[in-house]
Amino acid sequence: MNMPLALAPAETPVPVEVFARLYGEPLLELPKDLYIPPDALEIFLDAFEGPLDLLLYLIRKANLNILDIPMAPLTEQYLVYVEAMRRHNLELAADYLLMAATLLEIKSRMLLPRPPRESEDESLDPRAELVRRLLEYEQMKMAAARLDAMPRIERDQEWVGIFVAEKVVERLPEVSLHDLQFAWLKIMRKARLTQHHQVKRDELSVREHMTTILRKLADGGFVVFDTLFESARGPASLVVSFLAVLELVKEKLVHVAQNEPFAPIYVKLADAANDA
Amino acid sequence: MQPTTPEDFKRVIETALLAATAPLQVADVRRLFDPDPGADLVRRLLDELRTDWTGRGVELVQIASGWRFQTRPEYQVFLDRLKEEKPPKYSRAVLETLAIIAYRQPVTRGDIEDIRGVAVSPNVLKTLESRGWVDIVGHRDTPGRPALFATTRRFLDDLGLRSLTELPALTEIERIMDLVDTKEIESAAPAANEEES
Amino acid sequence: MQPTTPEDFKRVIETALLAATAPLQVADVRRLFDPDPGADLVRRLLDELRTDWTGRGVELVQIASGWRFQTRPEYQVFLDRLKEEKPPKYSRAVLETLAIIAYRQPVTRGDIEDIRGVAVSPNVLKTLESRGWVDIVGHRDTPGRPALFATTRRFLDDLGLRSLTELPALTEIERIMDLVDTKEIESAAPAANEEES
Repeated sequence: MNMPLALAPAETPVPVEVFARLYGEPLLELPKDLYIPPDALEIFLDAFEGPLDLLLYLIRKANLNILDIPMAPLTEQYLVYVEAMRRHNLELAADYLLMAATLLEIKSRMLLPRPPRESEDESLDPRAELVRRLLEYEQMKMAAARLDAMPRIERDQEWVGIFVAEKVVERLPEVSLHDLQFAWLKIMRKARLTQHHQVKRDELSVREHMTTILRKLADGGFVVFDTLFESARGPASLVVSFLAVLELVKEKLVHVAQNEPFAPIYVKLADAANDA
Repeated sequence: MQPTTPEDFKRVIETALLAATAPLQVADVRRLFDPDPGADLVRRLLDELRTDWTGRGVELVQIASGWRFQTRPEYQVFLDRLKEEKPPKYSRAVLETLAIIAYRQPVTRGDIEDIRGVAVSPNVLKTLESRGWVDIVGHRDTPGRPALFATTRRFLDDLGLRSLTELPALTEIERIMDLVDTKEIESAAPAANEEES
Repeated sequence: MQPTTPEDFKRVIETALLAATAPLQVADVRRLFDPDPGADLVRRLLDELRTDWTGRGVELVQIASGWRFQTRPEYQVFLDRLKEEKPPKYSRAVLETLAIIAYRQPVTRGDIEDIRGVAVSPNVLKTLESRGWVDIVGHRDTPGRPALFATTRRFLDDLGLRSLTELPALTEIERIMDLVDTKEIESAAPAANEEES
């Protein structure tokens, strides 16, 4: 087929994409004689994402109808590029060669008279698959450009995240009565194996009073015995307080002193007495 | 301090959103308060807050994972001056692969190569995976069990989208392709025109 | 977009401060603009911004390393509600030690060790002391004069008790324990029901 090289003249007013830069100048269209300076070939190859991209460029540049591609000139021009790249020993992706083979196959199929076939296949244009691929690729290429144009975090926007002026408050564990009860339960179960603790409710009350009395004595000085009792809290409290003092004496935690009969009784922490 | 007026509530929500390290869902915002003010009130207050912030350098947006404050793109030129390094510019290979995954997901590497017409370098997918925009969601039940790639919620978040349906519509090419298909099968041009109208 | 009015400048500074991951110095703020507005103007605008933000949940503060937005402490109570983290728990050693001190006070560390059958780490007692639940009320008059530990008023307050007598009665505990034992041995469920009623 000796169709004129309809692809070469690209005098269409359609704005053409800059596909490469040559010596700093934007290369808006390919030189008409298809001569590509050796230095530019590499840049040229880099400008395309693959054979589909190159084909699309050739088609769009010549303002051809993608649905009715003139296969012969397109194939010819494509092969000129591929040949130029090969001559310069540029590493040419196999995909470019595969596409060349595909184009040649389509071209030859269009030349050959169609053998009689079933109706369905008969109407199938050998270019259909190529057109489908070109259109799908072009669609994704444009989608990629649109995605890239969308405001994107880090490039076009930043998240807002201000400092939280948190007081460094350590979160403290919560303890419930249940926790204590459970802890005690475990202790007792273990202790049971060795000894039996005789524990009564009243004893606790005595123990509380023991602590109260120890706190009253905390500064180490002598305290008048009477002041350890709060009569306002009733006789039961008095009795328990008295038991607490006795227990403290028994456990050698306090010293009780009386200089003479009926003189005031003084109570003092045992360890404080030691200090004296 | 117990918030009573809508303004009180908005101050709290605004503070939480400004301080949040991740987008807040309506459910999160409700948890700020005790008692729970309910989803309706929270949604209304969020909308009001969004309006309150219009015209400033920061906007309140609703994205896939919730509500978040972000700077407006117009202010990036200033913020960039403080940046030590520029954010990465992605190659066409990366962007085209991303577009194919975004619009055709879930896809295998083979699908991507079919559409692009070239081999996809492993680095391209690695770039997208490490950015957190793409991940493997399964394997196709064909020989070799190739991995199926899809976009992540992070991808939507980073592009300020609530869902994939908010992606820019594909160009008219889709319609042209329908035409091609129609032609191929029954060359029924009138039907195709009907579709277009 | 070139800022012209003081408001324009403030919008840019506010945006940069809201998005900044670290405090900004006056020098940083100046770098946002080209040409440089100068330190005096920037300082004045920062002061104005600080005033603009008063009364909100977020404040602009000047700290040693520069200017930053931060949440006001009063809003922490709300932000805390968003925190997922589980409340910390005391170890078994701490709880058992606390139980022994509560029920057997005043006790020495030796007493606690006798009851628990294991050594008590100083950290356990320190934990309870620093919590304000336990303190030393005296020393036992024995060799080494060991410290006597007792629970504090704060302990009662934090557990909502008016007095130690309101602690779960030990007898009850013993009964429960018996029950558990019995159950374990012969799974005497009916007996348990009786006790509970």
